[in-house]
Amino acid sequence: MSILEPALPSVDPVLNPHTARKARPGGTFARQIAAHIPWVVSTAVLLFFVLAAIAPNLLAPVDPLAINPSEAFSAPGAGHLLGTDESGRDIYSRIVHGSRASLLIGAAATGIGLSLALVLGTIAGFGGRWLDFGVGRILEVLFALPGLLLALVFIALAGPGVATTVIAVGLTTAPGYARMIRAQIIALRTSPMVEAATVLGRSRTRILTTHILPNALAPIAVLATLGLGQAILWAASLSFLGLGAPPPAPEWGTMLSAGRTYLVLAWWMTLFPGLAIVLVAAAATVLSRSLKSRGPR
Amino acid sequence: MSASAAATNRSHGSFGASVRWLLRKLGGGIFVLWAVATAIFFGIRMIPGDPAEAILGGPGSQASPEALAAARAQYGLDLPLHVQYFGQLWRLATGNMGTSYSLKIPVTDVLRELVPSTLILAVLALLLAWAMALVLAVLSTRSGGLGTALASGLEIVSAAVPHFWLASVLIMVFSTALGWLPPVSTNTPAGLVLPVITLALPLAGFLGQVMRDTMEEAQRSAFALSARARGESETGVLLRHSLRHAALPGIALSGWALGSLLSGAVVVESIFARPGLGRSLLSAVTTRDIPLVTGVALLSAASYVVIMALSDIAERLVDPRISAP
Amino acid sequence: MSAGEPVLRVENLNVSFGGRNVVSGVSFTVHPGECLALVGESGSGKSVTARSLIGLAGPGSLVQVETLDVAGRDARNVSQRSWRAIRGKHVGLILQDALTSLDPLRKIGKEIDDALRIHSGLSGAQRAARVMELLDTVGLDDPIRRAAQRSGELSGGMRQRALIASAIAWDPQLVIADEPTTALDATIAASVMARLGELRQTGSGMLLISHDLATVANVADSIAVMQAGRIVERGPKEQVLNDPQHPYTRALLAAVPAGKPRFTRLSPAVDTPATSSHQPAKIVSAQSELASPGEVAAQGEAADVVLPVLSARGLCKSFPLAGKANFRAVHSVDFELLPGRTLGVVGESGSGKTTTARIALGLIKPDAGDVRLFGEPWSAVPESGRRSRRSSLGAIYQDPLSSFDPRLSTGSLLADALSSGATRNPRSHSKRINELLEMVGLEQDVAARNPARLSGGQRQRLAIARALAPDPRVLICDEPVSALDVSIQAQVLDLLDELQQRLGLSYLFISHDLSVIRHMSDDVLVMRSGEVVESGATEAVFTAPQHQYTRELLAAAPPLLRGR
Amino acid sequence: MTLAHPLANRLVPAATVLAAALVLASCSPAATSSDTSTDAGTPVTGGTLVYASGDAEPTCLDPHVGGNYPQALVASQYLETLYTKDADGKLIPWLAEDSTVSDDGLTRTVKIRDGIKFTDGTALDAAAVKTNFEHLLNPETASSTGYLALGKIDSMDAVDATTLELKLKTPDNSLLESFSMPWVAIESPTALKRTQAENCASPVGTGPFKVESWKKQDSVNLVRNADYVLPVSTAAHAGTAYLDAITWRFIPEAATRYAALQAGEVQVIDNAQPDAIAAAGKVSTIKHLDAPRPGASNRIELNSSKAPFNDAKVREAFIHAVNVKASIDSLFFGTAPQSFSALSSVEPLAYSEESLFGYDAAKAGKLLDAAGWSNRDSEGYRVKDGTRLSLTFPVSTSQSIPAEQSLFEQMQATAKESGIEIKINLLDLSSWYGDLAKNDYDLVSAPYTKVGPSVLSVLFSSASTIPAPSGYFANHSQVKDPALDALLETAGSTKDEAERKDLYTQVQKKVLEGYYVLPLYDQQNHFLYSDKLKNVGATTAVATPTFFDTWLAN
Repeated sequence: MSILEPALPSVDPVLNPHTARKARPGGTFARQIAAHIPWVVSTAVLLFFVLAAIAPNLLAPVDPLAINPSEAFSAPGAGHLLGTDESGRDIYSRIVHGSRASLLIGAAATGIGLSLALVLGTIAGFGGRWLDFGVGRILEVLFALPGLLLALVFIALAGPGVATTVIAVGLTTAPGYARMIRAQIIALRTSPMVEAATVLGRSRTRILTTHILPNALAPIAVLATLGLGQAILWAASLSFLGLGAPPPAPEWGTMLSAGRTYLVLAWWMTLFPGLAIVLVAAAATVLSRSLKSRGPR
Repeated sequence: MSASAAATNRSHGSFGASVRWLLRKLGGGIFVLWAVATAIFFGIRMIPGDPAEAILGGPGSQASPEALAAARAQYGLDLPLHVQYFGQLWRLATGNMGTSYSLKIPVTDVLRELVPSTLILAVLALLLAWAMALVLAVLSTRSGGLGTALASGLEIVSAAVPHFWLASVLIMVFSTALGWLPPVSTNTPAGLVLPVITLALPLAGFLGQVMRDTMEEAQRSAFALSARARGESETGVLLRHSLRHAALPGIALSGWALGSLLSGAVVVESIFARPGLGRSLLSAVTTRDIPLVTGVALLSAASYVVIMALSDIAERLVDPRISAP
Repeated sequence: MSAGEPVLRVENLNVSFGGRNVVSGVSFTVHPGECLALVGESGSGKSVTARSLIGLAGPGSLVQVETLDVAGRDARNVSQRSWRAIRGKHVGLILQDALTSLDPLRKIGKEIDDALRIHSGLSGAQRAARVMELLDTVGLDDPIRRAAQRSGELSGGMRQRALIASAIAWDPQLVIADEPTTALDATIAASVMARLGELRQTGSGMLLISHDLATVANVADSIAVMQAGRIVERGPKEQVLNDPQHPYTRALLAAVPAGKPRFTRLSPAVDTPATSSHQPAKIVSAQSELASPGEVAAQGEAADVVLPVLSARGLCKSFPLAGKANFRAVHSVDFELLPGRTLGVVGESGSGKTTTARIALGLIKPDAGDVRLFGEPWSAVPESGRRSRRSSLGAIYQDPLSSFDPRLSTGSLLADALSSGATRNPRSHSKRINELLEMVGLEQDVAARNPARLSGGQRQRLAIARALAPDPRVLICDEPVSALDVSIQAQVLDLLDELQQRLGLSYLFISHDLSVIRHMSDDVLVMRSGEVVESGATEAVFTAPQHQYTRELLAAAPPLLRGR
Repeated sequence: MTLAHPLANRLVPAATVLAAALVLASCSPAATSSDTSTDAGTPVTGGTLVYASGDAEPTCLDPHVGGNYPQALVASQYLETLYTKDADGKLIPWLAEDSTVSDDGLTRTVKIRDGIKFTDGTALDAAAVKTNFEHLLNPETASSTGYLALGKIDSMDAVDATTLELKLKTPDNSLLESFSMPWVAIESPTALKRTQAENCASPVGTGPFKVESWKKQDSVNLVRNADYVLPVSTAAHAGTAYLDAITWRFIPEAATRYAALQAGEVQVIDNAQPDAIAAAGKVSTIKHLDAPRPGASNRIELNSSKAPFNDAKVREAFIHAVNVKASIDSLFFGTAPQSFSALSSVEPLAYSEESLFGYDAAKAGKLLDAAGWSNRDSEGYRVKDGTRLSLTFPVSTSQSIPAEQSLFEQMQATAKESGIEIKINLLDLSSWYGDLAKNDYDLVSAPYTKVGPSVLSVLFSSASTIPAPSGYFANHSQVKDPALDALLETAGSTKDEAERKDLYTQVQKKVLEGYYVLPLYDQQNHFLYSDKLKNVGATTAVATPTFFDTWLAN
């Protein structure tokens, strides 16, 4: 135990001489503003899609299922903001209406993955050596199997569909979370905070429920935001393999793989759903990163 | 445990420790393989559909009862489950993965055929991803705020791009529109470019994010300060100190990277019509080719185990702070 | 270089970050062979000053200076390139804690070699030879082996020496040492400091930066005291130490516990009532007033004997280390903590102080021996059996913040402690909470704040308040002031004193700092590598140390402390 | 990756007799859009043709084993059949000299052509053919297609070197048509003696090319058969094939496949998607071969075995409730004319009845009201005593191309307007067959290739509702109509061609008017090829292209 003398000054000791001389007074302030931009933008993006998921008709009054063969493959323009697909359905409206399915898939899958991970992680982190060992092995096995194999086998097992996709994706993402939660819990278990609680005479279970789990979950929330985007990506890959949401439900992954067929003929059919996915996934990442940097110690 | 304590351990835990470590890794690996084999064995059998049909020209075949019976007998599918299971384990233990239902040739041969092409793909992709990630990290640290924003933006976006979409777009642009690169992947340099990029880009996104975080940390660290105080140039600090530190998380992630590469290979190999593990894995699952699925799963599990061990060693080589294995 | 010409002349140095001035109007000179100590508490701007002198003030910094002559060069507006030519060759920088100041991934030899490689056309062989020479100069045994090791593999002292070696590779005319010994144990700190002192004989000037007057006292020729970015007092060492002009300097000196007898105030009086003198009798009475039934019984039997509140017999504890023999943390430790008194435990890192404390707290089980609380079995009984009695035993730590649940506000923390976890709603116990805050000298509005937003001193006060919430009889303090600036440390120590007298608490007080221990404890336990080498009444031990190691410790303590 | 087109077309020759009077009057040619004769210039010998197939790689190159369309495609290059169809779609003897049948129709004598050798040197003779048939009928071979094609053979006897006598259990008038299919192609008896694994890897036949090597999961390499003897001289040329070799690659991704053709990496691609065909139309360097498959048309079958389709009114209503025409026009870019027949347009006896299949929501509405589906639920779907008018539609992602899937989606949308719910389940092939076996479907689209109208008895005789051990059955509309069975019976056994035609017409009328099927278009079988390739277009009886006459311009 060495003495934590506050030798390094409170001012950020980044030593990049290039900026050292150039810097103007208020430069840091400008930097702060700049630092906020991504977080603001990503929040806005997510909010848009969440709103789309909750009240799609607000953003896109056109019926996403209304087919119109005569208008098939019409390029983006006045009539259809983002063009139409092979059935003449309005892509913008399908993207908006699709965000519900896609976000739900993402959220549900992440939820499943996380709760599974939470159970495993808690057992491992708090269940003593042998349980920890056991869970550790289980996780190792899950890791050793390529995620897509896991998903494919599971879908073959349970038949395709949104529910299956969700569970499959949840399964494939669980071990990653579990490992982190375990680390989190173990770190907390040996933390001075828990020691202090013990000294105050709190019981193990009480400490687990009132100190360890709540604090373990904070960073997990950050993970979850990140996971959301990844889960949507996973779901998309599965729809590409023809194992996604059943038609006509507008779901980004399905739209994407459908559009791929007409890539040469109608690029907008792939570009925009793809963009939606990338936007959400990226926004989720940015958000989770800034959450992490904001998080308590 | 304090660093100095760790140090003393390592200096003590020389040979004996490494042997113990090796044994532990070996045991763990064997366990993983066994578990995977078991999981697949029972998992696949829960899938609806008669394996015997898979053997007889796949689903929907109107194979005569005789034929089905013959096939069942031939592949021992008529035996009680536990007999099949232990038989299976024994065969696997003796390095016999059985004969692929769909290809009608020994799984080991199939793998021998496919591993190289997937390996080339994965390794190149991994290297490219590493290179891109490092370059991004370096550029962003050297070029202040804007560069950082740009780099991290690039990373985040590329990490958010679905493989199959990227692949399709690349084909449209570089094969169809520009005609520079072949859409069908072969093991020629030109034939590898597109699939490798497709696999590498998202991975680079992930690696880049973690690497840049550590690199920036290193740039800010006290040892970087003392290096500068020694008269070290920024480039010097980067090359001699920060890069090394940035490499660590990359190494740690390589096990995970392998998994994601394999999953990616399923898509990429299909789109670029490239023979490989991923592609045959997919067809194996859809045709219920149990031996092949098992084979591929075991192989990937084994390689995961190996990679983990290797990255373990690599980490310890780069970072003495990690206590003895 | 002519001896007269200063190796460093600074006039009117101003450094600001984003318009916020952290250094203003700082001027001083350092002559060859002279050692100027720049002393100040955290945030006083001393480190920024040091870094500005070699063009490493950091991004977003605006450095303005009238005169800046470094090693005979005008260093105003020099390019980064020419800065590099100066750094490492004419100026060497030594930072605190070489564990982080040397690249943990690189070999010591390489780190030292860098300085040589960068500045010269020396051949590889020459450089290698020079590296060995340097390692030897800074007093590292077996240089060849050391050169091949990484900072993580070296002990703190060796590391620091290696770092020094890398800084003085070119016998720079100016050496800037920023808290060079702060991370080190007293004995090692002393020898490293001595080594630094020797550098001056080669004619190089030294700027020594420290938060602690005492540490610099025996090396510095002159001292400059910094406060809030300004130099408030500057002069020859003797003058500054013995006849301080500026109140801040006086406060600093007053705050040093060294040589201040027990219960004398270290900090200027604060709002909380302070008792001036110490009457043991009063404590005893206080003791019996507040005595727990068990004790009364015990006393009834043997009224004349004062029963120890906390006693340990033959404590042993060792921890398994991967792949080799166990690490013996504590070996056959006995102690008795008497009611209302303070038992100090002093020792260097790895001496087993903390392990002892954690055993006493019933956090880890001893391999052998046992701890008794109020004469009843403590370490021997299972946690479930201890839980009900824990209220009589409290603890405070070196880093209070990490012992708080980050999600809880100050008020909730105290409510949680008061209600033994039943509630976290501050309103439910607002009265007691306010009392506690008042008792530890915290404003009531603190209750609403998150501990992370409090200053170091406030955090420690809060920690004490929480520890006191369940009305403990015994407080175990593990390095409670090590992380604090000397003036803050003084306040906290005073607070602890005062609380002890008001509540008749008994302290098991653990610290690496002799002066703190000496000031705080009635009896002392000197520990070394898990064993108690000497114990007894504090003054006895400190005035007539029996054990060799105790003498070494005392010898290592800077002279200012011994100055009686 | 199985986004590609059909890989499991079945064919099940039906029963009952008819003499060789199969010389059919009006035949539509197998090859349509591309005319072989117009390729100018003198043929060049040499060069390797790279063929990119969108089908899944066959598990065995011997079409006797299993027996699906991808096998037929590649096997047509190195195996030949006893009979085949000429450019006019006329059934002609090929490896057979000719064939006669006894009056009772129970004994068929096949004369085998003389002087033809397999590529392993074995001579083709009656015994060889016998061996082949035995091979097909042997359960060990696990032949599904060939096995059923020869199902009626009771015993065989090679009377002499060139005469094979077949005793039939019951008369089978489609036997010669069956002989024209690659799944019943003739292989070297010597080769057949090898293990199945070996024979699967390199079957030996009499074709213009022979299998040189098969790199699993990558490509099959065929080389010219230097000693090839053309059994029947045709217009184009005699002797050996012009091409040195054919590399048979597997590129499942449609987009990649087309890109490869554009990039000149391959010269021929199959399973060309409508959009690609349309795009190719604008490219002068890419040509198009449209070879609809024989047998059934590509149609949706309505499961009449259970509610709601056990009610003819509802079936009729459904057919009027969906607008097939509009969808086909927009999705298939005019590459697939709408069909109104149960049979492929290449089938001479195909009967077409357009009037039955118009989109007429109003009519649909009336019919449904009449059928008691008059109420609607909150989502606007019709309900009858509490149950919603909902149709389950399992769709095989490997058998229905994207355009077709979109077509189904559009039907789903239009049907909704009439208050009919369609639940589309996209499934991989195994699961798809699983659902059929479980009778868990109301609508299904299952391609069916077979030479001759006898396919009708496969698809519509009550016998075909009895599942095979695997649960597979061909009669997905599950028509169980004694009258229909009787018609099929006589249609299969009458000696009078006119009667045969008339009877099969009646059959088709009954099926169409019973609204058991909704025809969409012929089974699409489009090939795109580089214009460097000359004389492309010849196809076998099952519309698989052959490259004997084809040459590669340099």
